[in-house]
Amino acid sequence: MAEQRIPLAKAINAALEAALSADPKVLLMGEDIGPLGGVFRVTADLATKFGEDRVVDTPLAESGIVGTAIGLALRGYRPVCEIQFDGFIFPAFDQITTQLAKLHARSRGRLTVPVVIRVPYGGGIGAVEHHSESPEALFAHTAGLRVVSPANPADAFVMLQEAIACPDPVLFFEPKGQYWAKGDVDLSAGPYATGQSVATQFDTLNTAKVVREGTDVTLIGYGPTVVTALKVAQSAAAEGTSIEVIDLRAISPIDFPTLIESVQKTGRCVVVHEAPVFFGAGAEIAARLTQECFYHLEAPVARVGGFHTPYPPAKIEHDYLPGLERVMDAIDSVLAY
Amino acid sequence: MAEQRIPLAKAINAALEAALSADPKVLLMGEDIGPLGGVFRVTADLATKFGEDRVVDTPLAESGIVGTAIGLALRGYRPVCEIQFDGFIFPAFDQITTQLAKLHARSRGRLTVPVVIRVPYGGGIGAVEHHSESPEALFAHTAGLRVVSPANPADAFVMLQEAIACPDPVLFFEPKGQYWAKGDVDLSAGPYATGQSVATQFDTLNTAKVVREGTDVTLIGYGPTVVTALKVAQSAAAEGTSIEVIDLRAISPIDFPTLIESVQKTGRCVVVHEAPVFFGAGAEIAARLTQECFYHLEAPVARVGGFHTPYPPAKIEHDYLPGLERVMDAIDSVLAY
Amino acid sequence: MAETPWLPHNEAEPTVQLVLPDGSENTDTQWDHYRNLVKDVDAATWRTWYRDMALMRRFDEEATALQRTGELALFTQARGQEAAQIGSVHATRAQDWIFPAYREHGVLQVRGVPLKEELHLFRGVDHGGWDTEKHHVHLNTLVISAHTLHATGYAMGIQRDGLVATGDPDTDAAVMVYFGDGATSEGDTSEALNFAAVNQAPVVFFCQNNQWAISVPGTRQYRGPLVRRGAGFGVPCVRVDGNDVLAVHAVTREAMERARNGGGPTFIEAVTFRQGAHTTSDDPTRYRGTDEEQYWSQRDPVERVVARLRAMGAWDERFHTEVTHEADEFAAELRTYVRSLGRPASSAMFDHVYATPHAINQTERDWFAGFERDLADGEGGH
Amino acid sequence: MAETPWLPHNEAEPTVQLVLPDGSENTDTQWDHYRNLVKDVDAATWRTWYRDMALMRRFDEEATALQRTGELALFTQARGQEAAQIGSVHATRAQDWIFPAYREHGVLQVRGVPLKEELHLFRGVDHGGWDTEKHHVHLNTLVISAHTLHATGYAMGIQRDGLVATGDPDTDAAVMVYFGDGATSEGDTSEALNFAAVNQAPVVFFCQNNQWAISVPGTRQYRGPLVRRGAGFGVPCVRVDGNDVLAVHAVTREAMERARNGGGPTFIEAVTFRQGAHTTSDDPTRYRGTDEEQYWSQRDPVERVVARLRAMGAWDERFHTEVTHEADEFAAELRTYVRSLGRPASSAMFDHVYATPHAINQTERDWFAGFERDLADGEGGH
Ligand SMILES: Cc1ncc(C[n+]2csc(CCOP(=O)(O)OP(=O)(O)O)c2C)c(N)n1
Ligand SMILES: Cc1ncc(C[n+]2csc(CCOP(=O)(O)OP(=O)(O)O)c2C)c(N)n1
Ligand SMILES: [Mg+2]
Ligand SMILES: [Mg+2]
Repeated sequence: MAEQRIPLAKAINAALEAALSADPKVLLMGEDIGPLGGVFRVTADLATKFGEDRVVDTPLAESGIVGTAIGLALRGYRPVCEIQFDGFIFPAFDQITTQLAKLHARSRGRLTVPVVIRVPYGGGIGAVEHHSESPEALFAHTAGLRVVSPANPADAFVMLQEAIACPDPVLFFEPKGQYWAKGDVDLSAGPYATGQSVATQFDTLNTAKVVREGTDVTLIGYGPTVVTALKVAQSAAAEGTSIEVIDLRAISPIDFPTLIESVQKTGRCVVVHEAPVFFGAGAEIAARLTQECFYHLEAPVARVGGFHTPYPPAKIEHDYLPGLERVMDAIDSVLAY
Repeated sequence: MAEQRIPLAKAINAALEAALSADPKVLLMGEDIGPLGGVFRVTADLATKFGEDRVVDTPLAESGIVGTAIGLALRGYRPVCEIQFDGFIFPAFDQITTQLAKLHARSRGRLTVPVVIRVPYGGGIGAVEHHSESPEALFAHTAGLRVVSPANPADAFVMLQEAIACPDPVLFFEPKGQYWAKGDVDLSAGPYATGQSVATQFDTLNTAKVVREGTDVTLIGYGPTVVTALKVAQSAAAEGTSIEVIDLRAISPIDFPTLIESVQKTGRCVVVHEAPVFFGAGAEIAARLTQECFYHLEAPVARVGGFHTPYPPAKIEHDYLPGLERVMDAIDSVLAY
Repeated sequence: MAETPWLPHNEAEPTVQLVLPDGSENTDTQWDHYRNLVKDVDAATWRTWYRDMALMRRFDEEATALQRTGELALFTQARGQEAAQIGSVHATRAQDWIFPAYREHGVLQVRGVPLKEELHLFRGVDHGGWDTEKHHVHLNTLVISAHTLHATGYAMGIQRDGLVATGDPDTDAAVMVYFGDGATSEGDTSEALNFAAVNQAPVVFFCQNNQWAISVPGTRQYRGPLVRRGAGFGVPCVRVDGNDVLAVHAVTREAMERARNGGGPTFIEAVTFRQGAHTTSDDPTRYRGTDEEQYWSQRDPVERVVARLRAMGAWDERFHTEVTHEADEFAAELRTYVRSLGRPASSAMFDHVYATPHAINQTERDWFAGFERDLADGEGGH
Repeated sequence: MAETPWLPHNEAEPTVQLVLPDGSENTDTQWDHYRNLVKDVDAATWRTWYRDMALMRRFDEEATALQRTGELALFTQARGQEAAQIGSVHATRAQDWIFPAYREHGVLQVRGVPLKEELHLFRGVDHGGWDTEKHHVHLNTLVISAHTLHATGYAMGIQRDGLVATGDPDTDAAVMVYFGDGATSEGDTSEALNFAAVNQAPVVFFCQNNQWAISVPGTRQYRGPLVRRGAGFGVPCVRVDGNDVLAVHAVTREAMERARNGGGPTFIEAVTFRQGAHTTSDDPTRYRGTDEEQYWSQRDPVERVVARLRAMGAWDERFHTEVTHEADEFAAELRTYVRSLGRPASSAMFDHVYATPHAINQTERDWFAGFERDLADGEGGH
């Protein structure tokens, strides 16, 4: 099949198409995902290709979407729900937290609820309130859910397929600011594209990836901040600092072995995400890395992220978001120890 | 007025009564809080004393309770909502996260929404599913909310009054396992009991409290785990270990200056809460304490709490909860460094 | 009306009733349609229903006793709701699916779910977990009304499977979801009605209006008649005397048939009464009077069936003794089983959190195993 | 019906209409009641309405243009909904309160909210923030339907304040909440209807059924007629031709009066059409046809007012020119204002997160101030 250079949004569209083609039980549900193709056109043309019974425009009710998806999953379907924007997932919070997360355990393993919830998330696109948030930590705290976020088209293509094939419920956070960023994608990879109808390995849902090797500082990001991290690493290299960049990919679980190996090598670590730092994913990473690498750390793990404020209006969002300067500043601070 | 020895549930009842008496704008809303007095009898007799227009049995709808409370608060009322059990707060998650937390900021300070949400939380009482959870971290991540939890009747009495008097929305987590534990309460303390109709200080909503001094290890708990922490400190003392116990009280904000002062003294720290450790409050505490006390820490901050599992059935809940042995084990581990 | 102020908006609204409280036939012609639907109900059927209702009541008494003696932590009493449950569940067929709430003991029983397994939850040994596929009865949830959406989604699945309106009565399937008057206030119930209506999903919303949501009466819960809730969403609805097992059966049979035939959802309000407490932790004397309880005990559903059987000449003491004997044995077995239910292994909490390996879960499970070993070895002791 | 398949369940349901699309009076006697309610509406009032609707339309055009030229990030177009908004808001009194959604430009305008302040949101300088107390118009939220509960709670507050059914028309107050057809699907809207009904709160639920929720038509959103949604919750309801400003005014006036007088809530479905895109980011050609757009453009609400004025002999070119001139000035001022709206200070994001000091907020604000200083000093530069 070979590689194609396509944007992240298109990679997701292709993953959905692969899953819809390979498994008649896969169906998409959400607001405006049918004829419109979603407000980001991520589901463009899929309703035409697979029919409106498989690419379903639902009523405007997020709890209803996730709740009926649970019922469909109990019936043997594999619903992939789209939440239109990050800020609109909260009406579904109860269904996700008390129902979706727990049904496998409550049934003592008898039932599985393979529901995927796709959430365009993150900021930087000049959007209005509630359209730029990063609520991933609010899901990672709950056992039974998997929480992942791809950073590039190739990962998006495989990760989404694995998410759909996985019997566990998956919160799939898509960095909407990267939707139009292109990358090379192997369109023959992933459980559906390769024609394995039943996947047994879910590597990308469980593992972080070292995307640039380095020796002085470990810089961990995921989703939209991986690009920032790579830029920082590049400009730091020019100044003689060697940064190892890790794309977390999975937020629940977190691939601590990979992180630990890196930090034991570098002795310094910075975590960067768009979500507020306070009670964010960086806290869990810093706490556990410190536990595991106590004698290796030359400096405390630094965290860079959003502030403990509502996501600000667009004109000033770039000062809220963890940009190059702030990440650099954190790199400098851990190097200064 | 003098001290009285009363259980925590009664202290909360007394705080509610003081607020209802002092301020006609205070009103209580919730399921079964009226004639029944709540499933824990925390609001016992209040409907009789203040009428069913001020102690309101609402329809069975948590989003409706919080949503209408927001409207009442915008109109100048001070609603105190009861969520019947921790596990039933999630239908209200959207109203709390996207509305209650943000209205003050969105209105650029013009509006305040002084809503208190009382949540009996925590386990250990042999309850069925969804009745023993500790979701506080899911609220602390969101700016605009205050999150607090009293550990004893005296604090409960003052903290709840301050929460009601505070112009910010407050999530007030009540350790239901401690409802019947008695303590001395100064019934003349607190903004309403002292007759200050407008409080300007909200000390207990902002500060942690050193409840036992010590020199070897700082042990931080809140709500239901403070009792455990004190027991551990006592038995450790017998073995010659001096533990400083801190009752966090406030989870948003966290009173880091108090924690830092203690840890800089002891050099060792254990945090204990019933909520799952993964993405729990202990992560934020450990991460920030490590940042601030890097050179003082002799050992990584240890975290003890619930596991990354659904809250288990009652027969085995005591192995899920952070009991004496597990806290002791953590103390031993930080001392072993 | 004047003497029954606790009955919200009840009397005026048309309510299907086929058997009067004294066991005689209601001859009101307005219900001819429903009467005709259940012409096939013979004495044998009535006796089956009586047996089921008697067993259900015995289960209630026994589980309550087990709670009183400390064998169960809690129990949700269903006394008074026997006709609503037994009448409706007998309108389901093997291929249909049920989504119960937490008080549907009679429904579970008729579907063959071993009721002793339902008690696992109340003994605190697991969160439920009977074999859902075997009995076509899904797990209940204690989160009020969340399951109404699952039922609707499930029905949408049956639809997609092509198992609606095939013309084959043994193939066509539908879903029945049970919930209470209080549950109608949750947004999820409304969303479920709407999704069901828009999709014309084969699901019957069976609301047991037992007059109370814990301590909150209908007058504070909704502005009725509650039955009209369905119509507001474009869902046909019907109100039935929930203590008249025949009438309940008639309306439910019609609704399930319609659903199976592709006619979409129905909302049923079964007007009944929770004679017991909300749960064994509850104390109804705090919020309701004995006049109300008396009113309803005169309308007891089990007594009505006995009266009906007598009126039909189909009641005899031998039958009565047989059923009582069966109930005694059932109760004895239940007691023995519950008492024998041991504490699960603590490590069970780590099982089935995920269907595929999850590192945090595994790390914690391993840590716990080590910790338990150390404790057992006395190393962790202080 | 056959030629208008996109109109869900529309034609059969009674719909209040007082003026026909061609501007002539609808003489159907079934609407005599409403006709009598608005007998006081004279030519001067009609001209006021025309002016308001014309300004609203001009605002729409101007804001759209500002978005096209990059001055605004987004704009929510309301063209086609002028009669629904202007007719209803004119039924509110100074003491009433409004809870708008994000498309109620005409409502805000009539209540005196400077529309330029509404554009702050779309320019990305703040999240809204006009003076709610001054105009009795609350902030809108982009979270669909969340505000329906706020409106209901607010109405419960007015009730508690003793400002309902006092007998003094300048005292009695009520709340009006605006939302769309899509918003009716969210659980919150249902919960709001229920809370309003149970409390008989003085709140009018004004649903502008503009046929679309972004790309989703009514046929996939609900199984109608939507107007009956109210009745399902025990809330009186009425359906009105939302492009007939007089009819809208009549039904809203009655509903607000009833609410102020203690008669409780009303649900109004105003049948209208969003002639523009959902927002300037939207592309309706992807999901709807021109036949539908033509159907509705023949029922344009502004043209209907002009026709009515003509029919009344109250239209003249001088008046037209006056209003056009006023609209030009309004638009020019709007342009100037929007273009002049600068970037707020970044530190503003730390303001008003809490009303009382919160340590995390303060620490971060201080850190940021230091960071900005360092950056300015060139220390942070790389
Ligand atoms: C979401 C949620 N909120 C609150 C509760 C607590 N609660 C348990 S049962 C109940 C009343 C339910 O009443 P109803 O729906 O009428 O059913 P019934 O118990 O009468 O069968 C309440 C409030 C809950 N279980 N779930
Ligand atoms: C809770 C929530 N879910 C989804 C959205 C995205 N969204 C914005 S407007 C809209 C459609 C609203 O339709 P309707 O209620 O009919 O109002 P209209 O836009 O037609 O005025 C959607 C789905 C949102 N803003 N909030
Ligand atoms: Mg009930
Ligand atoms: Mg609309």
